[in-house]
Amino acid sequence: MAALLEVSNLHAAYGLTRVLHGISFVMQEGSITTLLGANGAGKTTTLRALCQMVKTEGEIRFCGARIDRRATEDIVRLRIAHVPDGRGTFVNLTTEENLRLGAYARKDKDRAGVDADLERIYDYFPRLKERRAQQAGTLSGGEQQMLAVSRALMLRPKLMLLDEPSFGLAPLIVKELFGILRTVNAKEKVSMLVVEQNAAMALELADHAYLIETGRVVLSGSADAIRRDDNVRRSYLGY
Amino acid sequence: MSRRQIILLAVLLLAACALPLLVSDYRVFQFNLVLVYAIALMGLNVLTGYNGQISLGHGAFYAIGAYCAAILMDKAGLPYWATLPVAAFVCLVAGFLFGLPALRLEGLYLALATFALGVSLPSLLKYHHLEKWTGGVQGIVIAKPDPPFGLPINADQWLYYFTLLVTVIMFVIAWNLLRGRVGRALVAIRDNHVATEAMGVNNAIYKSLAFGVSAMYTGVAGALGAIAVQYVAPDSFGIFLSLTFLIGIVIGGLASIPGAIYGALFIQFVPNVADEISKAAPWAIFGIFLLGFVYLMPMGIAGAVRMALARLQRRAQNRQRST
Amino acid sequence: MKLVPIAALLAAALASPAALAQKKYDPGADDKEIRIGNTNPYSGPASAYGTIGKAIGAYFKMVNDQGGINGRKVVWVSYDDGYSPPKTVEMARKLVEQDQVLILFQTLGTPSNTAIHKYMNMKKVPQLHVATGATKWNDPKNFPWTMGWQPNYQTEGRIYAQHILATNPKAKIGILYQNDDYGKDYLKGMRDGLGDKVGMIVKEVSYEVTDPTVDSQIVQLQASGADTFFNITTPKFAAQAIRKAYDIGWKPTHYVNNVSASIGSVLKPAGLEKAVGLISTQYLKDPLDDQWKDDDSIKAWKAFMAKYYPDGNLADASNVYGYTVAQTLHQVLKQAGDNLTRANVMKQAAAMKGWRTETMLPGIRINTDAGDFAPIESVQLIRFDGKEWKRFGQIMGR
Amino acid sequence: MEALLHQVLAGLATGGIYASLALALVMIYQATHLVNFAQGELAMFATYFAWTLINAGVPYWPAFFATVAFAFVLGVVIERVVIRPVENAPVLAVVVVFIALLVILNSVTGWIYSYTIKTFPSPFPTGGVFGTKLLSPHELGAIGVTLVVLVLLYLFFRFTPLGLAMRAAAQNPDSARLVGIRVGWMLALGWGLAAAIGAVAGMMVAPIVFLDPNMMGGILLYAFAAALVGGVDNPWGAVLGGFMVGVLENVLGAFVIGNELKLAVALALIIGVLVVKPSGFFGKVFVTRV
Repeated sequence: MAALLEVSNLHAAYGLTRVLHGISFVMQEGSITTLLGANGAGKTTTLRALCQMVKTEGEIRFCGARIDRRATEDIVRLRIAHVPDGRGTFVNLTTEENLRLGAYARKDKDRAGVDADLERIYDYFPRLKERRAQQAGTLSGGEQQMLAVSRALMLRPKLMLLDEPSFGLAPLIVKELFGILRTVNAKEKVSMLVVEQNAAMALELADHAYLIETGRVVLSGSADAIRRDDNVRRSYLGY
Repeated sequence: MSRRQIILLAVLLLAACALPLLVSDYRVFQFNLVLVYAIALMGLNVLTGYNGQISLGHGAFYAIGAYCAAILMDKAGLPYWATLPVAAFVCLVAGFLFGLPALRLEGLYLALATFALGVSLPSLLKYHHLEKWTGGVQGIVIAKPDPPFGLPINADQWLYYFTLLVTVIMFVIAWNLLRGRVGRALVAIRDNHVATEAMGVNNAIYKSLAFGVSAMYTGVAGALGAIAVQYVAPDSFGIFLSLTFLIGIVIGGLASIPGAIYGALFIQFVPNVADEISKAAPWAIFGIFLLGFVYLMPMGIAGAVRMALARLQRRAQNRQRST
Repeated sequence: MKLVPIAALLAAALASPAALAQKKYDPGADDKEIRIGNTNPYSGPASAYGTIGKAIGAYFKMVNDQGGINGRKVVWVSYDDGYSPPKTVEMARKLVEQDQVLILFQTLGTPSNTAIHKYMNMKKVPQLHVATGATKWNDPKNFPWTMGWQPNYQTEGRIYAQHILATNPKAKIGILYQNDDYGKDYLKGMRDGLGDKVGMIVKEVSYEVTDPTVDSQIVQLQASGADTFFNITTPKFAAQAIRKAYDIGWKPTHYVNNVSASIGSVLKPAGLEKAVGLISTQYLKDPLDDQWKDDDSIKAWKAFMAKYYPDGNLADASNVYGYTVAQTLHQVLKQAGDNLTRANVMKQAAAMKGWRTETMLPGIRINTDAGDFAPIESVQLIRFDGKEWKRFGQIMGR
Repeated sequence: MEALLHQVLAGLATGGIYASLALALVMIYQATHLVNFAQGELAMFATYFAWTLINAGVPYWPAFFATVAFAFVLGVVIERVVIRPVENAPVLAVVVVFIALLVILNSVTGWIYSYTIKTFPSPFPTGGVFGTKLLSPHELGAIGVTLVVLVLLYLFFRFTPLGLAMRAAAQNPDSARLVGIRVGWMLALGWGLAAAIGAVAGMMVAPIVFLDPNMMGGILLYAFAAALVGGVDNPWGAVLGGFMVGVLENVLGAFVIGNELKLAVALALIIGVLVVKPSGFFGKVFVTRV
């Protein structure tokens, strides 16, 4: 496996507030990697930094090429799909329009191809198909989360950045969603970088994990190893 | 207030008092208008700057204040100074009443409602059933007050001092109001009205109150303006006056008390400069000035001054630290 | 041998007090120049009139090139007031107190001039030949420092009323007027002129300058059954009204006021064929009227425009107006000679006997005296035949 | 009764004018969530461009389309050059930039072309239609053109990927960026489209009100009202709003309150409606669940 994403010494700030203080990590192609950490540790900022939605310093390499000076729109064109915090639904558009937008940055967006992808995604999430003509703003929270993931999938991404995919969802729905993510990872070879508050679930999904505290990586290892770490268990897993 | 600020203010006030003795009467008149505009802008700033309700029609309240003064002086023979409280009260009520329905309107819709008020007020002033009082399209000519107590100054200088006194009073009141609980509530409503509602702040009362107080300030300014110009007519209060006020608070600096003064200086003097530069297209030059100011100081002159002061302070501190 | 220079010296010594006695100046005038102040709307919604100020400025440039007035250059100081009375006050004060002009000339607009009326008279600075047709400028008793120039709106309104009474005493009159001082002055003139026959007016409708069109008003007038239409508008609305009336098939006897009788800026845009039969009054020659094509004064005006105001619009009658009114001031200042006091300028302006310049219609003259501060009081009735304004009847007024 | 019909027809004709400019306002609102005060002056300026072409001998329709293209480019350039620098400034600063644009365009046009009114040709025949002389062929044609523009816009936004991207960018710029939409360019395109629609409006309005630099001044307020009555996010609503305002104003002026106060009363009514129904007659209300 080659390194898909290499981040070294990444700094980021919102205005005068520094959030990331030199984060470094590596992500392998095909893996599901998770960033763990408490509220405010800088997980969301890390994902935003990868897409250049905040000002950064330091180096980010994707497939070996530097992307830390490129515009968000161009990074998306490298097939990095971001499922943002708060889902980023286009509330006034229909479900299907939301999904079609997901394919916007694809170079091969012939109508037939996009339509086929839509069907594929409706197979994963039949509920979205039922609601395809409905205003996306009227979908339930769980449905909107599925929509966000689906929209990302429409890019046929190499890498998906998932920001708190379980946030505010009923446990059953989270289970369903994570199941699908696993399938996608296995079947479609989509690498995933997942940020989660719910560390237990994240570690179940991921094969590799980094622990972030106040803008720095403090621990890394395979998901299993991390899960067994006493500190992590006490602070994040709660048993 | 720090000691430095108090000293600065005292110096400024002294300069303002000395001004009429140093410059020509025509300049005194101009600075008189600057003071008038400063009060008007302070009013608009309460509403738009502090409370976030956009008004594109504040010229209407300025006009109401002006007509109050003119009608009372011309028809009822009231002395000029006695018209100010009346103008203030009338505009307070008018603003409060207009603010009630405006409560239901947000953003653009409020902008339209106020814009509509600004556009239609001149035609109301011309309305033939009101002509008896307003003088219709001819307007009302009023006399300039003479200095009282045999003061050895001329009418322009006296009026300037009178206006200065009113300005200082109005600004002190505004300053007390805005830095306290009321000011914080206004800003909080502007920034997040859902949260303030949850915190038990009565948004509705504060918002209509902001409208009323804002209209009151602008109305007092209108009355003072009418006394200075000695004439009111519907043509004096077109929609461009309202837009000029908006320009004033944005260029001066939103939600800033000194901003009102900077803005007043801008709207008084920059159009004259534009006219000096080009007779052919004075508005074009004015527009370019506007663009220049917004580009260079997006937070207004007050914002730029604040930033410059902060930088100076930081530099001074650094120097202290290094020595 | 020495006698000659001594004699010369003596002569000079004797002559100079006399010469000094003749040369009298107020602020704004000296041996070299005469400073004339003005306000005009160069910006804002009334900026169409700004061309008058520019034409006057161009005229005095020409005068200066030709040696000035009695050897003095005219300095034209004109400021933008955006048609806002408070700004006019400010600018008038700047002109009088800071720029030290001798007089204010052709300040434009009824509200603007009303705003400075008192001030100018208190300061005793002439407010000469103001660019508005309100009646109040002719009040030498109370306002001896203010004088109008053009025929006043009320008189003109009365002339149309007289014409209607004389030609069609059974007329049913519909009136469209601009809802401001200008429209209301005409309306008053018409009503006064009709006297006890004021009932002939079957409908009066107004419009605001901010209205996009007057279509609705024209439809209202047609519905009222009026057969005579008095159109008191400014050029754009006049053109709209003429066209709309024609288009909806309303064919009243159509009177349009002098301000909107320009071929170039009203009749042409409305469509010349739609303007046939229009009745109006004039006191100046219309530069686009065929009958003046070879007229010397219009040719001279065109040459002036080409050389001194090339940006100016040749179809705009306002430029003839500016040129003519500037000639009037030229005459006043010439008459004033070396006595360039403000009082003498007013005195000379009030002592024009039968003076005319060729851009005025034949028969129009300026007459003023100490009790009559209304320079042009006569107008010529005219009717449009599709190409030219045909003069008919005699000169009306004084 | 007949008089009423006449006023309604005249109202529809002027309503068509309001509708066409309202459409441009809605357009730019959809793209930028701002109401552009300079929209009317942009339209006026573009119409002068058309006038210049036609006077130089270019036939009407080529001049028409050249003007639409010119206005589009002008809109894009203005967004890139003038609006860009204040992207992150407070909303009111942007409003001041709009006012600056308004006065600059107005003044420069007056300077170049003078303030005398000019006739602007109509592409439609003269004479009456449907046996009535109250609605001229041009007025009818102008309404038709407005409706065609409306349908084209609808098709563009509803069925093209670019239209979809523009809607997305206006609604949620952050998310739009995350699906790869170049939001900055979408704004510029929005400006371009709005200016192009404005140019069409200008060319349809000018034959009715005559071309002069202040041509759009009075219309802007009505268009603004029309856009809001119809719901500022809804082009169909804007057009209907335009007709409503036109008819309402005429009927009120002719039969109820007289011409003097018709504007004031019409506006008061509109505001009354907005107080009761704050999103306009046809505006959508979104309930977003979180």
